[in-house]
Parts: sequence; C-alpha cells; structure tokens
Amino acid sequence: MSRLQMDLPGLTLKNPIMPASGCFGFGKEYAQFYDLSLLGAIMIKATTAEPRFGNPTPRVAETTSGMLNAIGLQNPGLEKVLENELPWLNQFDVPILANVAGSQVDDYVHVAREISKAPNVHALELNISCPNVKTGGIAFGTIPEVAADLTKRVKEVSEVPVYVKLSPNVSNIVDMAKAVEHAGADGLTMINTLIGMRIDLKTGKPVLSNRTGGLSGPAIKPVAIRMIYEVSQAVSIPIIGMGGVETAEDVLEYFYAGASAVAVGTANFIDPFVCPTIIEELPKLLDDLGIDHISECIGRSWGKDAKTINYSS
Amino acid sequence: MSRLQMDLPGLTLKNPIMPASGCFGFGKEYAQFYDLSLLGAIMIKATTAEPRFGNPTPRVAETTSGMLNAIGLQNPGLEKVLENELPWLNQFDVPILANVAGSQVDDYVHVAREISKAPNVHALELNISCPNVKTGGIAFGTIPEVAADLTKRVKEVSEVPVYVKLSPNVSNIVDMAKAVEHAGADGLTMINTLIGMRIDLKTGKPVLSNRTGGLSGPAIKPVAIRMIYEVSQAVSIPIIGMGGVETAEDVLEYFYAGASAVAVGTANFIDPFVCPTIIEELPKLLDDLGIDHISECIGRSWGKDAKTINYSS
Amino acid sequence: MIKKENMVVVSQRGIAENIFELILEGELVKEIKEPGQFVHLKVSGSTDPLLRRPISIANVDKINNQFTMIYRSEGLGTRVLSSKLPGDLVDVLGPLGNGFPLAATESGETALLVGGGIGVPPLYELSQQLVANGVKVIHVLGFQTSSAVFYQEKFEKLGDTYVATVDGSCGEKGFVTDVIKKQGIIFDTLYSCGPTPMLKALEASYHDRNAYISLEERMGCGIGACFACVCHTAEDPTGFSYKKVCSDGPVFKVGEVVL
Amino acid sequence: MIKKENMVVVSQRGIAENIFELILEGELVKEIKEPGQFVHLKVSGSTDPLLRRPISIANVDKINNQFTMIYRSEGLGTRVLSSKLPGDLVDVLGPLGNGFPLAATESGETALLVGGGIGVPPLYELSQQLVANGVKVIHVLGFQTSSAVFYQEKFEKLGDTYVATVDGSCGEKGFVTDVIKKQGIIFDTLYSCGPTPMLKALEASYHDRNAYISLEERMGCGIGACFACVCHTAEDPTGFSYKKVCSDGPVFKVGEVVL
Ligand SMILES: Cc1cc2nc3c(=O)[nH]c(=O)nc-3n(C[C@H](O)[C@H](O)[C@H](O)COP(=O)(O)OP(=O)(O)OC[C@H]3O[C@@H](n4cnc5c(N)ncnc54)[C@H](O)[C@@H]3O)c2cc1C
Ligand SMILES: Cc1cc2nc3c(=O)[nH]c(=O)nc-3n(C[C@H](O)[C@H](O)[C@H](O)COP(=O)(O)OP(=O)(O)OC[C@H]3O[C@@H](n4cnc5c(N)ncnc54)[C@H](O)[C@@H]3O)c2cc1C
Ligand SMILES: Cc1cc2nc3c(=O)[nH]c(=O)nc-3n(C[C@H](O)[C@H](O)[C@H](O)COP(=O)(O)O)c2cc1C
Ligand SMILES: Cc1cc2nc3c(=O)[nH]c(=O)nc-3n(C[C@H](O)[C@H](O)[C@H](O)COP(=O)(O)O)c2cc1C
Ligand code: FES
Ligand code: FES
Repeated sequence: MSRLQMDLPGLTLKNPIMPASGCFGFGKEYAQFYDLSLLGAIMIKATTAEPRFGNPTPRVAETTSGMLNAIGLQNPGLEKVLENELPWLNQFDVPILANVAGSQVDDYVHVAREISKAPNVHALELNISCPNVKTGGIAFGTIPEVAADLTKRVKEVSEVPVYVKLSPNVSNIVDMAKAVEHAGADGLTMINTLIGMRIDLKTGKPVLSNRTGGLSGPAIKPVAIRMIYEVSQAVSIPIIGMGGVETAEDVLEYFYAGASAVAVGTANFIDPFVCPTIIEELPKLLDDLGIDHISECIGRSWGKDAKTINYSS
Repeated sequence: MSRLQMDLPGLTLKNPIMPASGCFGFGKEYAQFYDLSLLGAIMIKATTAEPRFGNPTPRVAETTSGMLNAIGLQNPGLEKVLENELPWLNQFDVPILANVAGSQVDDYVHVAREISKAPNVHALELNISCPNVKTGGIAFGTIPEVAADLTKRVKEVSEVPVYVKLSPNVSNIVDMAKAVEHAGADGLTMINTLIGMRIDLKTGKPVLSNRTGGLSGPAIKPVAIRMIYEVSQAVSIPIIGMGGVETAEDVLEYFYAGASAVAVGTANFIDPFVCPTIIEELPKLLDDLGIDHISECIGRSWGKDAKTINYSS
Repeated sequence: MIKKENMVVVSQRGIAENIFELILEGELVKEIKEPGQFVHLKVSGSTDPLLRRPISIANVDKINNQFTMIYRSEGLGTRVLSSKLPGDLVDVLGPLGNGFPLAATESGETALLVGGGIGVPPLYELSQQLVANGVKVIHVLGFQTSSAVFYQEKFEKLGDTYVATVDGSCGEKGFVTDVIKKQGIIFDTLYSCGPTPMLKALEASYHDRNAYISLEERMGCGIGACFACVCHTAEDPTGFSYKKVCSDGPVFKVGEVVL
Repeated sequence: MIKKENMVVVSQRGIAENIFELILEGELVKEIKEPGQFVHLKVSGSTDPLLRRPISIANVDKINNQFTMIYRSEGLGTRVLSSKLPGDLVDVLGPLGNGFPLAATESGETALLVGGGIGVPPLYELSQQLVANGVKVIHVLGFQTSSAVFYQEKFEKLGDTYVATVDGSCGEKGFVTDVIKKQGIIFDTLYSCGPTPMLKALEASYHDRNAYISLEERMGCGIGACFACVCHTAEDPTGFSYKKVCSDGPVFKVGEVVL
C-alpha cells in the first residue's frame, strides 16, 4: 500500500490531498494543468437545489496573507451539476465529495438525496456555514442543535457517508463537532472561512459589495490547526483539515494536529499546480522525518496530557 | 482643537493612538525610544490581584503574518503595580487604561476597585478573555450573561469608566457587546486575540508550551474590522479598535469600520517607534483624503442600509 | 495553452507618473494568441501580497520570446512589481482570457481604438496587429492629466492619435467620447479598454455597432474556477446566466454583458 | 542606547554548511558595549516573516562602523536574510541585552570559552577583547559535524582551540564537556554560549565557579516589554521572581537562573 493512501468513510484516497470546495470549480479549469486522477479526491463547488448567481461583484478582496470572498454560492444548481459536471468528472479516477448547501433543511435534504446517487460522488460535504433563512439568518453552523438536526435529516437520505463542514465562527467548536458526530456524521471537514471585512479608504466603502466575506489563506492556518487539535481529541470520526495549506509541511502540521486528510483552497489560485506539487513532495518530507506512512502522523502533537488551557495573553 | 483629539468616556485623547495591553509592558522599555506623552493613552499590561509568573516558555510563536502568544498574564500583581508602575508612569502627560484580569469575579472586583483609584488611571479595560475557574474554565468572554454580570460588578466599584475588552472567539459578537453595554460598560475595546496553534514538525509538539495561544498581528485585521463594523452599529458606546494595526491607513480603516480610537499591539515589537510614527503620519493622510477631523471618519463605511448578509462562499 | 513560468525581467522603466513598462522573457510568450489577453502575476515569493495581479499584454515580441506590460504602481502588489530589476524573476500565469477579435475588421476598413488610463496598454499590440492586417487605425486615448500620458508617439506612428485629458493639460480637455464626437470620427469597428464609466459611455453611443470592450474585475484564480469575476449577460440581466471576465473575457462584444 | 537603523550590507558569505557571515555597517555600531550583546533583525519589509530575529554580535569594527554576525540559515527568516547582497539594507534594532562581563577575568588569568554550534559566534568578539585585556583564552567549540565548523583558525590565532564534533568528523568526537575533562583544562573564568543541554552540562560541573552563560529563548519584542522570554531565578525556581533573557540577559552568571 502506498505510504500516502488513506481510507476514510466512503473514500479510498490514493493520497490525502484534495482541492477544497469553491476553490476548484468542478475541476475543468485545473484539468488544463494536470491529470485530475492524481488527486486524492475533489471537493466540488457547493451545489444548491436551484441555480444561484451569487453576490454582486467585487466578490474578492485581499488581506494580509489572506483573502476574503463573498461569492455567494454561485452554482448552476443541482440539475445541471448532475447533468453536466459530475458526468464530466467521471472520466477521472478520483472520488468526489459533493459540497451541499441550502437555505432551509428541505433544500439540503433534496440536494443530498439526489447528488448522493451520482456514481462518482463518494461522500457529501455538508456546508453548514450558510444562514438559515427560516430561523432569521442564524447560520446552521453556529447552533449545535440546529446543525445536529440538519445532519440527521441528511444522513437519513444520503446514499454515501456525510462529512459536515464546520464553521470556525463559533464560541465552542468542540460542542459543534460533538453534536454533529452524535447526529450521525461520518466525518468532519474544517474549517470553513472566518468572517472578515476590508474597507477601501478611497471610496470609504467595504471592498466587497456584500460588505463582509469569508477569510481564507495562510492567515487562518493557526486557527484551523487549533480547532482540529481540539476537535480531533473529542470525536472519533475523521477530520479533513483545511485553511491556508500551501506546502507539504503544512499538510503534516494538519496531520500532527489530528487531521486524516487535507484540502487545499486558496493556494490553487496562487499556484494551479499546488496540489500535485504537494503530493509529489510528501514522500520526501516523510523520509526526512523518518515516517513510514502518513497515517502515523495523525495526532502526533496530542501528547499524553492533551488538555489545553487557553490562558493566552 | 487638534484634528486628532478624541474625547471618550474618562479619556481625553490628544490623538486616538495607544499601545495595546500586553504589548507595551508598563511603558518603561518604550520610554527609551520616545516621550510617552506623545501617545493618546497607554493600555498597561493586565493586572491581577496576585503576582503571576505566567506560562512556561516558549511563549511566542510566529505564524504567517501573525504571532501567537501564551504569556499567561505575567504581571507583578496589583500591589506592585500600584506601588511602582503607575507612579512611574505619572511623570508622563498620558491617561492610562488599566487592563484588569482574574479568574473569578471577586478578583476582578478587587483589582478594579483599587486600581481605579490611582490618579493616572482614567479608565479600566476589563479583560474578559480569561477562563473563569468557577464555571469550569469557560472564558468570561464567551457567555453574554457571565460577561454582563462581571461588568456590572466591576462598574459598581470602579471610580473610572469601564471599557470591556471583547474576545473574538464567539459565535455572536454583537450579543456580547450588547450584553456588556446593557450591564453598564462605558466603552468597548476589541478585539483580543483569536485562539490559534502551531506545531513544530521536528519535535511533533505544539511550539508553545501552553499548546494554544492568542493570534495577533496583521493576519487578524479583517476579523477585527468585521466585528467592529457590526458591533459599532448595534451599540451606542465607543469602541477602541485593535488587531494588526501597523500604519495610519490601518487606523483610518478602523475608524471607517466604526472605531473611535485604535490600539497598536504586536506592531510595537516589530517597530518600537510605530505609535509615534502613526501619530505623525495621520494628519497627512487626513489631508490626502480631504478630512478635517479624524472623528469624521467614524463609521464612514456603514452606508445607508448597513445590514450585512453573511452569505459568504 | 496556459503556462506558469518564472520569467526573466529584461527591462523595467518608468514611462509616466507611477506608470512602468516592464519587459519579460520566456517560453510563455509562444502561447500568446490575441491582443487583449492578459497575464496573472505573483510579484513575490511571500504571502503578502497573497494573490496574483492581472495585467494586460501590451506588446509581443515572438522572435525574442519577450512581451511588454504597462502598469500603474498603486497598491502593494504593483509597488513590489515596480522594484524588479533586470535579471529578476517574475512568476507569470498566462496567457489568459480571450482578446480582441482581429477578424472583426477587414483589411481596408477603419478601426477606432479607445483607451482610458491603464486600459490603453493592450490597445498597442492590437493596433500593431490591425495595421499589419491592412486596417486603418485611429486612436483616442484618455488620461487623467498630462503626467499620466504614455506611448503617445508610439500610437501616432501607427495611425491618427487623439489624446484627451480630464484637466486639459495635454491634448483635448474632456473625455474620450467628447473627442470622438467632436472630431466626427468614422469607423467600422470599435475596440476599447478602460474604466467602466468610459465603457458605459461608449456602450450608450455605440451599442448597435461592431464594438468590443475589455472589462476589469477583481479576480481570484484568473482561470475561471473561483467565480470571483462574473458578470450578468445582457439577455438575462438579473438571472443565472453569466460570463466570467477572466476566461470568457476580458473582451466582450458590446451589449453581450451588463456593465 | 538602543537604536533602530537600516544598516547596509557590506558583505555576506557562506562559511560552513548553511552558515553565513554577514557584515553590516551603520551608526548603531557606536552603541555596542559588550561582547555577547545581540541585535534584533527585521529581514524584510513584508509581514511574512512578521517578527524580528535575534542574532548575536560576533565581531565589532568600531573604526569602520561595522559589525559581523554569523548565523545558520534554517527557517524562513534566516533564509531571507541569507539572500541579502552587498548594498542591501537590513532593519536592525540594537544593541540589545547585557553581554559577558570582561571585568570578571583579570589580566594574566585564564578564561575558558565554550561554544556550541551557533552559540560560538559571540565568543569570537569576547575572545578578542579578553586577549586585548591580557587574558589567556582557551576555546572549546562543539559542532554537529565537520561541515558545520567555522572560524576555527580565527579562534586558533587567539588561543588554544579544541574542536569537538558529535560524529567525530572534525576534532575530538563527543561533547564539549568531554573535551574539557579529557584535556584537563584549568581556568579562572568560564564563558559559554550554546544549546541549553550543553549549558546544563556545564552548570552541573561548574556551578560553583566563576562562570557565565548566554541563553536563548523565543522572543517577541527583544527589549523587555512583552514577557515572552522570561526564566525563573534560581533562588525562587517556581515563584514569581524572573529574569528576561532579552533585557536582563542573555548572559547570566551560572546558577542565577533556572535552565
Ligand atoms: C484583465 C485585466 C487586465 C488589466 N490590465 C492592466 C494593465 O495592463 N495595466 C495596469 O496598470 N493595470 C491593469 N489591470 C488592473 C490591475 O490588475 C490592478 O491595477 C492591480 O491588480 C492592482 O494591484 P495593486 O497591487 O496595485 O493594488 P492592491 O490594492 O494591493 O490590490 C488589492 C487586490 O485588488 C485587486 N485590484 C485592485 N485594483 C484592481 C483593478 N483595477 N482591477 C482588478 N483587480 C484589482 C488586486 O488584483 C488585488 O487582488 C488589469 C486588470 C484586469 C482585470
Ligand atoms: C540572544 C540570541 C542570540 C542568538 N544568536 C544567534 C547567532 O549568533 N547565530 C544564529 O544562527 N542564531 C542565533 N540565535 C538563534 C536565532 O535567533 C534563531 O536561529 C532564529 O531566530 C531562527 O529564525 P528562522 O527564521 O531561521 O526560523 P523560524 O523557524 O522561521 O523562526 C520562527 C520563530 O521562532 C524563533 N526561533 C526559532 N528558533 C529560535 C532559537 N533557536 N532561538 C530563539 N528564537 C528562535 C524565531 O526568532 C521566530 O520568531 C540567537 C538567539 C538568541 C535568543
Ligand atoms: C473563492 C472561495 C469560494 C469558496 N466556496 C466554498 C463553497 O462553495 N463551499 C464551501 O464549503 N466552502 C467554500 N470555500 C471555503 C473553502 O472550501 C475552505 O474551507 C477555505 O477557503 C479555507 O481553506 P483555504 O485557506 O485553503 O482556502 C470557498 C473559499 C474560497 C476562497
Ligand atoms: C504578547 C502579547 C501579550 C498580550 N497581553 C495582553 C494582556 O495582558 N491583556 C489583554 O487584554 N490583551 C493582551 N494582548 C492582546 C492585545 O492587547 C491585542 O488585543 C491583540 O494583540 C490584537 O492587537 P495586535 O494585532 O495589534 O497585536 C496581548 C497580545 C500580545 C501579542
Ligand atoms: S478570477 Fe476566478 S473565475 Fe475569474
Ligand atoms: S522578548 Fe519581549 S520581554 Fe524579552
């Protein structure tokens, strides 16, 4: 067995590297650069029941070592994804995680039921960072009970394992993780973006027309590592980690924190070859560190007495 | 009146720039570099009832465009601060905000009562990011009711206005802000650090001996701007903003978001002259932007219909 | 094909106030197809600035494998770019997007090229190729003020060239649209690149003509994957139909997309 | 007085595997007081790396306003530093901290200088100044392996010099403490800088001697303001009493602080 292979619920990953949802479209653009079968998996762009245009532009802004986006879940809608995008991806030997979004439980359930039937969709990724219009815009991802209920409902209909994507914009990430684990989640993916904002001094207005956006990139990596470190010790389902990953070293830092696979988002925009480059560099890095198989790295940093004391500053 | 002067509860600031708590000690070290009377104010290092040594070293780690610290509130304790530090600072014409910390309500109340009597302490800054030993270590700063109760108790004894320092590690910063406003806070300071972590690949261990630490520096600026933007529109008490401020432009971005003054933390370590440099550059920047008085900048980005929709990514 | 290459700086010089002309050399030049395509630049190995910067291709020298960009040094990224010296490497992703359709103008016809500010550069390569095709070119170039004007003589060598400045400090005072009307310029095809207000003014006057405009939008990936740079299409101005500026554009037929 | 200055790179060269010698020039040199002081460097104008890097002063040339640093290129900051060329500027904060007490050794006495790896550099300036004071110096320098050895001849010119490498590829095989014992070195004062395990071993053997050690700790400010670099004092090993490595140290009398 390859020293990079990882087996996760629903997913046999030839390596634990996959592009993160929303940062890779449905793969077509990156297929110009390399064979997508090289990837461990692909997390496709969020799919909603109906097509969405998303937010007005500008939709991205730069921050120090990070970027903000407020794409607003633009996607062609479930039907077109099933008709065009997934069949096209079928030419590659790579499992797909379908990122499912919505603004009410029924939307999620509908998309999850249908998209989980696609032959190359090996798992769902529930994007619970969107506002729940029914409960007044409070995100599914910030109230454990609401997230758990959604997870349960989606689990009931999904034909493939369900990973829940956690939002970092919460007081207690461990509570969220435990709630969705308890509700039947097969795995976690984390973290989604932190909410942030930039203001243009010349216009006096927020740079993004949506005003706030999701902060991604290297700036957020320490927050992701901390949350994965805490959550991985509190749950027994695997975690796909993400947030600012750019190098093979970053991947191992995620594994050490407790992740079992890693997704690469923003870095694809900076270097379209970043995923295959990381995959190529990982074995050498494992050699340097004297590690046989990457799975040995999972949770290396936990230590014996892994309780953390947040008496910082 | 100077175009930089700002009047806040308890504080007449000749300019709205002050070093952030914990990033300036009690001022002595920076007095080697410039006259501290140049500053708008000084937020001194957190003071606790008893002396604290803090956490074991290493206590700082670098992240991309940020740093983690887990100093652990090292300080000489209330008595010594009253005896040595505050009298020494009295030689400068600069108001002091005394950062008050503790692990139970009574500690806070005791420190607040005593330190607010010092002649040059013009305001308190309640550091509610500390774990509350009574509630099992959950930070005062993550539960609105707990924070409100603490604020009320401190307000009862303080002889000067009380600013509450909000932690960004919460699901809903507006709820926190409203809770402490309702409890009598005279102002807010925000944000404290995000909780983060780094792991050393060679040792396999967290870089910080405390494992997690507080993330500060330019990396967190977009999170701070977003929170201040949201909170400033929901409360009617002034906000002293902080998080990654390095330049005069950053200061105005904070004002545009809704802050009425700005604190500079981590940047002091990179450039000990950063505060006087910003103070010097602000008037020129105001000229460039055609602004008479810096107070005109407060909340410029709010727009007419300032509701934000967090439908990001 | 889109390549990613560390290209070598051949030369860099200031040609107007805060405006730089940068010549890069490398294999990527072989892939450039049309005037109006752009490149996406990573200006430093550091994470700050993090994102690439889109800059148009202003001149192509296939013989020497070189191309020229002209850009304004404004924010962090372009400021760092302007510090590059001959021999330094720049990480270039490109060529990207679809450029101006040369075939839209036949030999002997007249093309009007209208540029505004840092929208002027891609018109230079376009103009040269049109002239090589036997097209008569007329340029109307708008700038803020005289110190911002660049490449005027170069354009003059290719065809009639009118310069307009907002403050009248060089050429005519006013906007490019004023100049076109005042001079009574007659053309078969219109090609334009510049700020959105300028493009909107052109669209208002020439929406029924054979006109092509190049758009600007904030970009993430630059290759069509992130949905940062979309615009609505004209036949479905509030619906789900969209075009991506980076991969469907940046050049569109006038009226194709909503400005 | 502590200064902050953009100092000019006079020269930079590799002197061992991943080890660089960097000479900087500027007014700040006038402020250097003692061997063992250090500087805090910002290696780039970017926010990544964000923090300054502490590096010891290895040699001072007051006549030319120059000083030398010797450092290992390891992480991001030192890697960026190693790319600096003559004429480039480096943002230096310093001189910082308290160095080795020269007065602790009288003329005619013998000083033993024990260095480990990148702890060796500050001993070079110290040795020169001791020799200038009429002190006899003996050096014991420990390195990982032969390719990591530097400045051996320079130290030899100043006094007896023993090199030890962990793998025995240069000098004696083993640790500096082994060498000191094996050679039966007799001394009046001990000065040392190097990794903590080495300092601990020296402390164990020489805690009752006239010995001075230079510590390393992760730093924030470098000037005593942030409390990043504290250590417990020996008379109060678990209490509130502390020393800051940056401003009280980095040199302490052996036994003064808890290693
Ligand atoms: C297809 C295309 C072609 C372009 N061609 C040229 C050219 O030939 N010459 C030239 O000077 N400029 C050109 N621009 C504009 C150029 O991309 C911006 O001026 C540049 O990105 C600003 O970067 P900065 O580092 O100076 O500013 P910063 O303020 O640091 O930029 C912050 C972020 O905003 C983006 N941004 C800022 N302004 C613009 C803008 N006007 N358009 C798109 N993104 C922006 C940046 O790319 C970056 O992501 C072009 C833009 C596009 C989309
Ligand atoms: C007083 C003092 C004097 C020193 N003198 C020298 C010298 O003369 N030559 C030399 O090569 N090295 C010296 N060091 C060690 C040097 O500071 C580190 O090797 C350097 O900071 C590592 O930076 P980096 O960019 O290579 O590593 P990175 O891994 O990028 O560093 C990340 C962070 O950790 C800190 N850090 C990492 N290793 C160390 C360390 N060993 N000590 C303190 N901080 C560290 C960095 O300063 C930075 O904040 C000295 C350290 C101290 C405290
Ligand atoms: C432009 C952009 C679009 C994104 N769209 C989605 C999305 O549709 N669904 C989702 O779950 N996450 C989305 N994300 C979040 C990423 O999948 C990822 O969680 C986050 O960006 C952190 O990883 P990174 O720092 O590597 O980018 C998006 C991120 C970006 C930058
Ligand atoms: C080393 C260090 C120590 C700190 N100590 C304190 C403290 O004692 N009390 C407090 O309220 N905040 C403390 N903070 C947080 C800062 O005051 C500030 O809120 C935060 O660092 C964000 O600002 P910055 O990005 O400008 O550093 C500390 C921050 C740092 C980096
Ligand atoms: S910039 Fe990413 S789709 Fe156009
Ligand atoms: S590094 Fe800040 S106190 Fe020593």
